[in-house]
Amino acid sequence: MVDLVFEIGGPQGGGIESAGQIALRAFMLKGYRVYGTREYHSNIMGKHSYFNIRVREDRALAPNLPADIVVALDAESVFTHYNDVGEFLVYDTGVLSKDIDSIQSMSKYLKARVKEELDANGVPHTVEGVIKLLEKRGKRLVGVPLRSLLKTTAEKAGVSLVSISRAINTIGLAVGMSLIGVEVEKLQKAIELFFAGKQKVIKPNVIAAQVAYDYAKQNFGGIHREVIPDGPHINTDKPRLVVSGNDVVAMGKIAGGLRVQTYYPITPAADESLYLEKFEDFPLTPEAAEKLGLERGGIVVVQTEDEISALNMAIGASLAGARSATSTSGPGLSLMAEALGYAGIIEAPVVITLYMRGGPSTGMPTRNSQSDLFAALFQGHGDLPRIVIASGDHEEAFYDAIKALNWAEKYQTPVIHLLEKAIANAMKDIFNPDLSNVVIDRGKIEKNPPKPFPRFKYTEDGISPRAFLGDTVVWYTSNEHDQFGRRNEDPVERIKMQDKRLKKFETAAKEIPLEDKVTLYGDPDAKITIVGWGAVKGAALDAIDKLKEEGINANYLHIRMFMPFPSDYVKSVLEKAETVIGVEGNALAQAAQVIRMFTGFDIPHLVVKYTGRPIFVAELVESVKHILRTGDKKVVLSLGQ
Amino acid sequence: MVDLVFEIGGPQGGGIESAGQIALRAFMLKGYRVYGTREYHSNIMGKHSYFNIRVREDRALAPNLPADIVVALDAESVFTHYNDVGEFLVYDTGVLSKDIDSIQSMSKYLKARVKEELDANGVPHTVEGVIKLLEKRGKRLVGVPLRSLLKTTAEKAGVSLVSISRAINTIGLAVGMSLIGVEVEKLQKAIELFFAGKQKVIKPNVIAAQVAYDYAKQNFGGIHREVIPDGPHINTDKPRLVVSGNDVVAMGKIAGGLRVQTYYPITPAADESLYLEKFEDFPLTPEAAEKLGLERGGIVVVQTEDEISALNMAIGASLAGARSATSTSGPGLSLMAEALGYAGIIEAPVVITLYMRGGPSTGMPTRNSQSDLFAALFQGHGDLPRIVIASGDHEEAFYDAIKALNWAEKYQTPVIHLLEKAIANAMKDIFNPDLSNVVIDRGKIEKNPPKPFPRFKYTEDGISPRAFLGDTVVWYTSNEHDQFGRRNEDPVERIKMQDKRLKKFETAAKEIPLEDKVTLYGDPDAKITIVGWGAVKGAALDAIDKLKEEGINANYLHIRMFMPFPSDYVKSVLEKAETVIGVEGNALAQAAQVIRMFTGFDIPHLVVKYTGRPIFVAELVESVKHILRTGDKKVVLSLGQ
Amino acid sequence: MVSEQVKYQADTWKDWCPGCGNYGIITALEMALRELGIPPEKAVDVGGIGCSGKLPEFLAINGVHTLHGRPIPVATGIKLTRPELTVLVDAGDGDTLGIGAAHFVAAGRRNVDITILLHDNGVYGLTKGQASPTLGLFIKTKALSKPNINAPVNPILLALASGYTFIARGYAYHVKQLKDIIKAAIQHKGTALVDILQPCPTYNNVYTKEWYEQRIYYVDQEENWNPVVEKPEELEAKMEQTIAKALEWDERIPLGILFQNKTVPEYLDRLKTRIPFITELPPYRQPIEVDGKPIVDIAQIFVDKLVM
Amino acid sequence: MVSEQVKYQADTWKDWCPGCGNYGIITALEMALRELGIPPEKAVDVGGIGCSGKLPEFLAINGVHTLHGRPIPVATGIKLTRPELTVLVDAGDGDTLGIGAAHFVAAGRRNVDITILLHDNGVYGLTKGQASPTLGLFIKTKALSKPNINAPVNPILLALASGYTFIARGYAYHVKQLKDIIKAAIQHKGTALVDILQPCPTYNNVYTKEWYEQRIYYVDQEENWNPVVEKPEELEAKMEQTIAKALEWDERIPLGILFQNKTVPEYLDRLKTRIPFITELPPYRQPIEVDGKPIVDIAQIFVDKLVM
Ligand SMILES: Cc1ncc(C[n+]2csc(CCOP(=O)(O)OP(=O)(O)O)c2C)c(N)n1
Ligand SMILES: Cc1ncc(C[n+]2csc(CCOP(=O)(O)OP(=O)(O)O)c2C)c(N)n1
Ligand code: SF4
Ligand code: SF4
Ligand SMILES: [Mg+2]
Ligand SMILES: [Mg+2]
Repeated sequence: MVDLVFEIGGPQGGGIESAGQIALRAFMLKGYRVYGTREYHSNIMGKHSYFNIRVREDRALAPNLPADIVVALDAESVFTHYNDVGEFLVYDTGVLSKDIDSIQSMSKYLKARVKEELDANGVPHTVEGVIKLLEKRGKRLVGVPLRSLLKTTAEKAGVSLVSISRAINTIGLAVGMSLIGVEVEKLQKAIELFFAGKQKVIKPNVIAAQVAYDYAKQNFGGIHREVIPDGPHINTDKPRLVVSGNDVVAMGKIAGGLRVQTYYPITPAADESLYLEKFEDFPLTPEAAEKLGLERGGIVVVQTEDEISALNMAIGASLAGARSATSTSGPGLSLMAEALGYAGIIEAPVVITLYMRGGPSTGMPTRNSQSDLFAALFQGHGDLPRIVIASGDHEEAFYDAIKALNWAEKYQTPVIHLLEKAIANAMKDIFNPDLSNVVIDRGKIEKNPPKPFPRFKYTEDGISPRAFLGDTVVWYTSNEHDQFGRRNEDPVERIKMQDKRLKKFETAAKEIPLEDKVTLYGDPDAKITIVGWGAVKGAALDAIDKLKEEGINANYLHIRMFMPFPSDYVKSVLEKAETVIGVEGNALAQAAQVIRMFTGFDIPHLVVKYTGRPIFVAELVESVKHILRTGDKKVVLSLGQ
Repeated sequence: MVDLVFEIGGPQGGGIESAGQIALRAFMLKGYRVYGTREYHSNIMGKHSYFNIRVREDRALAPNLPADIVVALDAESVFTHYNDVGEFLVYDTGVLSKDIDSIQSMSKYLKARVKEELDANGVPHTVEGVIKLLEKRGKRLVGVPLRSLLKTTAEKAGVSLVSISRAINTIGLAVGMSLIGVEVEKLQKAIELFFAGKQKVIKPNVIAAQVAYDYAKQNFGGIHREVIPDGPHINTDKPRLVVSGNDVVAMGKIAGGLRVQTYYPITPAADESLYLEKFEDFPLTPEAAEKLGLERGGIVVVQTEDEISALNMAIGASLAGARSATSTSGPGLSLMAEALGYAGIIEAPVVITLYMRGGPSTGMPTRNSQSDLFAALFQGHGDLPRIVIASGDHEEAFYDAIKALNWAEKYQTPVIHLLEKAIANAMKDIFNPDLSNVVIDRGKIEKNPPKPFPRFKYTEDGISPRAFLGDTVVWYTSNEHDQFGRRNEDPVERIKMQDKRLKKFETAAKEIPLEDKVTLYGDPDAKITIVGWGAVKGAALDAIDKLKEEGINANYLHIRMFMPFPSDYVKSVLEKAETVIGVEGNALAQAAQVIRMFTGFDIPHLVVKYTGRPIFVAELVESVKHILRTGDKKVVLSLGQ
Repeated sequence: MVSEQVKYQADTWKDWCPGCGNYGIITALEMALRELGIPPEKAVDVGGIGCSGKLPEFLAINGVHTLHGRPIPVATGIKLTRPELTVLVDAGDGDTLGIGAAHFVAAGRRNVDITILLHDNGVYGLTKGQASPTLGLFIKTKALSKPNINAPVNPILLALASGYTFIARGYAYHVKQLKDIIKAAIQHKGTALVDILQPCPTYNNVYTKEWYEQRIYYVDQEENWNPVVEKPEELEAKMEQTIAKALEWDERIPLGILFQNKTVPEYLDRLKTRIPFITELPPYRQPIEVDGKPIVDIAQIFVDKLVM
Repeated sequence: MVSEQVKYQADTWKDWCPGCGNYGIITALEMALRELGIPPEKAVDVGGIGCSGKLPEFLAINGVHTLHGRPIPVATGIKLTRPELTVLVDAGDGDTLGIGAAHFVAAGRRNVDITILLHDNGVYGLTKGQASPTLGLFIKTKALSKPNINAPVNPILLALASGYTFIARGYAYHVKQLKDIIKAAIQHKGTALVDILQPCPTYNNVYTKEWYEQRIYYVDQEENWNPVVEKPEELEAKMEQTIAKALEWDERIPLGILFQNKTVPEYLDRLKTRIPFITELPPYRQPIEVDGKPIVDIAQIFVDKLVM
């Protein structure tokens, strides 16, 4: 079975992003499933950036290391990734003599570690030194004169060198691709797809690919790896898309009937809103158009002055009748704390899509984490439940985005939808989403509302019918209030209203099906249970497969809803296992603490990662084995640059 | 043993506040300990307000009902408090015919309940109707012609009626006092103390008191209750003060070396800052003045544009070398979420005094709650521990305010000091605080800091020495950083720095003595343990006394520190008890959930109150007995208007 | 004109202090809505937090009492979703110019068709009289223990700097004139600010009825006063004239419409460049499902993500 | 003048784009500090979040990188605690005029002696080029997929409305002139704003070097230009003159010191009315303990609470 890792690195803002995107498409055209993890700094240009692309037949859901092929487009990439190399390193022969100390953009800590290792191996602090070291390690080294190939490309394309300087990425990429036998036509098709319509860009890059392939054939005809066969998804009639987590959430929101999105730009959330801006004006299906006598729909996307405004504006939109949402990351959620409570007390449906990045504070803004779980559950003051869900991959994210909109309206509550940077920025292939099972449920809406309207009527299930502002006279207040939404401090009414607000969540807990809350993957009778959430899913599913190959039978309990929490089920699964290992992307093991809060169950072994990088399959497998061997309580992961 | 409850009610902004304050002082002069609970609306003038004053010999720490004497200064007070009457109701004969429906300021829900009860008892919806009902119940009814006594007062004082209209409160109060034999001289002394210096106000009120006493003697010479004897604290040489929770925290902060306080006005926190403004310029002790060659100290108190600014400014002050703090309530804390994380990552010492009021959102801004515990523990995003403490009464609040300043600097962290509105606004007598055991500990400060300065140096205990901005060159950033405070995304350094930040809290957990974290009151071997926090303490201490009288042996576990949490000790106490009852002032039983999070122990019985009113001793006693009788899981309290 | 039978004020008891300027404002607002023929269910009053922010509670129109400083974003969300509604903001000087100043500024940039009634009383009323952003430097009201050490912000100038297209000033006790100003503000298409001088007899014993009434005058009683920008080239001159008025205070205080710019497109008109049908089909009017099913042609949205 | 041996810039690699206006600003700032003789340890640069906010990282003076929108409050806290320090703010137009606008306004009201260097590039640089609060309506930079639908705020006017006592504008590529302006701003006693036109070659292809250089001019080259208010009665005239300059943009853009008001007391001087010794004994200098014991005479503070 093909399970390949392809890594490509270079300076930010220099085309590395495009190279990764093209590579993903090429592997898809070759018939594979792909998962592309992006790493970059909080910087516009110049710092190091890279793509880790996982290529598999059945399912690609997590990054892995070592990489079968590392393509290093500059010297910094060589110094940064030489330890990632599994088999091949493609590098630029033009930088061989580059000394590590001359690279200003590189972290001094990494430099120090690299130098130490080079010293220990008695090689110089240059790219050449690294190459020597890798040679010793038996790696296969593929030096390419990038500049000269670029020159050839420019000549062939009949354009100036400067104008196509970014094609250097394509050349590096193409050499890497050629080594594993992805046909040049596939790569060229991928280039066309990615640069769709931009003929001026496509042409030189297509030529660059050819130049690179020609060069590779001529020079390394012999050293290429076992060529990967066509994958199972080649030329099927099931169309596939390649999307980031940001994209796919935006798509879900559009499908789910979002009509107002507010946002303040922040990494790694902003791309979702930018995607929505693209579809502010979107087409309806022919059937819907027919029935409604309308051709198009529209989403008002507002860039606000800050996140406080973003959530308050979304709340206003919600009261007036639109499905509304906002999208942010940790710092934004912190600023939304007060408005969250406001939505809570006035029972305004609103969705907050929260992309987690490295915290606390500004932290590591372009890096991954799962450290905002406490925030999602408890941000704001007072007795303030909400619905909190977390998606484990791109498909979940799409459907969860729709469900979040439904639940927000059905239970008249803010819904926080958690995603990680690792998902937001990861590119994954997905099959065309199936909307046939998707339902849009707006909950209780009063058709003929009396005036004034008892917006907060006491009901059995705690859910009062809604009417929108302007349908009749409706009153809201951030103060405690009576059934008509009028300020109230009477103790007896207060108890009733507070109880009503809590009752809703009991109703939600009952009504929302278990499969939306938690899933147990693998053998239900396995003695080892790995429990995780969010993007841990990808690594964990691969890990339980790999462990099985080594004779270790583990299953994976994937938590998708943290509030209301599926306490009974989770407790029963955890109590049944002989060994329970919690895996998550934060330093405090927040989910483990939350599980203890909601079930009393104390997870005895923890695997945590908080370097800002996603969990790689290999390190997770190792950590589980380590725990089984040693009984250690805690393993801290650190793989990846 | 004297254990008296005196309640006095009237319209807000009309002198009711003064009447309560005077009553407290009078009882103190009579030799008693006092605890005065204030209830009022979020309103400047006109809505109903009242004082519940507990008078005891040994310790007065919580409100109670029924009240031995209720003084109702207007009709609304009669309708609102007639069910509070234990023995006496003092009312204005001028309002006898007042119909409840004519009272616009009154809550329609309370009106409806009152009317229902009056109807059921076949009496009219007037004050007279209420009086009849109370007569049936055997209460002692003391009608006073307030207006005419006011007239007499005006005549005697030789001033106009309008100019002393507020003395009506004094008259009502004085009648109530006379009934239990508090000498008029004591009341008059109390008036002088309260209005200190304002001769124009003192005189008519002193006369009013005399007029009222004369009237009472003449008219109810016979009906007065067993006169209370002089209390044990009469004429001692141990001076006592009467302070609100706000006052006492301000005093603690001054003693603790606070130099910059920032605030944005909010109920019920603002009074603390206003008190500090009074002492912006304060005297030093003669010894200190001598040693330092200085006479006075100063605190810069800044009213900021919002709470975001308040905390950020306090952080700036802290980095430049001042002990700094801010003070707010729930909505303000919500706005501070982001800055809290900032203080966390840059390890800035700062104290946030958080006064809890009824939530969520604006909620019930002048009412009590304990519903911001989750917020205090988890506000902000990322892995973000902090120190969280809660005071149980005024004395604790004073010393905790000092300790908070110490811990903030010692552990270089935000410290959240929780208090409830019930403490903030309650007036209590305290003995002159003893500073001889108070220590000021600023933690690690580098005397000769190198340049640049490794502000975040890795150390054994996780605490790096500080230098202030301007002592050398110091760098801070909200990004993850290296030991010099420079932005860093290197995974290896990140782990070290994140671990360092967490390590500090382990150090704090070890160093801070258990007695600062939790106290077990009563018989350690009792089979019943009540667990609570904050102002629950007062009611719980009384409750265990009363239960003992009834042959029920219970102890009270008082939690004062929630982070770092004294897990082992709390767990051991709870596991030892046969019956554990959690008591707290919020709907979600937040502390019970937090205890489960930190210990795994599931508290089986809960007593909660979320009407916005404090817990009264009597209802707590009843609820405990109810649970012991029925085994019920949850009791919701609702006493008090 | 809506019939007198229709109630704009609610039965709720108004818990403002006797003599508070807010009584004048609520009456003027009621009259304005009635005269403009806006029925209660088609108007929304969005309140901040403060004595001022309680106003929606006392009205029988749609009411949304929000958070301190946040009524403008909430009002904006409402208006963009259902533009047919008349959307008002009632909020204090602390609310709009202090904690909410970032939204106040941003509102000018957006020019959404909402009307902001700024209750300018120089104090934080509901929290018992601290200095608000419009109280003068070193002024000591009776509620302050020491003179104010912050200087005031100029609301008219701030609005102008932020791009407001309608700026007026009213006085709470001049109910009729205030009503007319509010009407003009509501009729203006774009963000309108009415800075309402509102005496707070309880806490502000400096900016009192007497103090104001010695100083106020109406600009429209001056000859040739015309605050309206009809063409872009008039902008600078009109702004200068407004600025001159904005700088008056200690001796004379101008009331009336100080500035109106008709050349700047309202936000929804700007949105039309993105969603051509947005004014006919605002978010509120748009269906989002047919028989509980999504209506978007998702394949077309995915098309540029397709790899095959 | 501090010797050239002393380093004001750190060794850290500047991760700004090639040609970014921020390089000019950092150089001008270094020159200003050096010429004013302020040693690195006596200056603090407080950064916002953005490309601009990274500036403190690249300096060898005290540096405090804060939160997005919050450098002004942090800088204020530092200055009030240790007034001997020169406190600077480096922050973007998004930071100061968008998310942080409430603090920007409040800073004018306080007039604490800090210097705000506003990096005005018309875009949100660090988040990849969205429109900032100073980008013109309907302008479409290359980073925007559709034209900007928010109108710009006028920083000069906003500062004036908020009470700033020093307002200037500089241009990032005119390093020497900018240096002089920054020096004057630092020397001014009170809150100083320097609005720095800062080309962002990566995202703003409208307000470019070329665009600016066709328009900018220095006001001090005009005859009789005098922006300084020496006496209160000059205020109105000077404000009007500044406002006229503030309104210029499309054709000509004035640079230099546009306004300076010397008649308004700085915040610490105001605090003196409350704490007479505060300037000699600011919080930083005050002892808080003797041998680990409190030094306050608490009995005197309690005295009015005493009941006996
Ligand atoms: C976040 C937050 N901070 C503080 C408060 C407390 N608060 C209530 S009203 C008010 C000030 C009101 O002043 P203003 O806006 O001028 O309104 P006014 O009462 O004068 O009409 C404040 C600070 C609050 N409700 N929320
Ligand atoms: C609370 C918060 N919201 C959003 C962000 C994301 N963010 C980082 S920089 C930036 C904008 C920067 O623009 P500007 O202030 O103009 O600075 P520039 O990069 O242009 O110098 C934003 C929105 C953040 N860091 N914090
Ligand atoms: S405090 Fe002032 S603004 Fe508030 S209700 Fe009373 S008079 Fe009106
Ligand atoms: S994005 Fe613009 S402002 Fe930021 S570093 Fe690049 S050129 Fe400078
Ligand atoms: Mg006000
Ligand atoms: Mg910018």
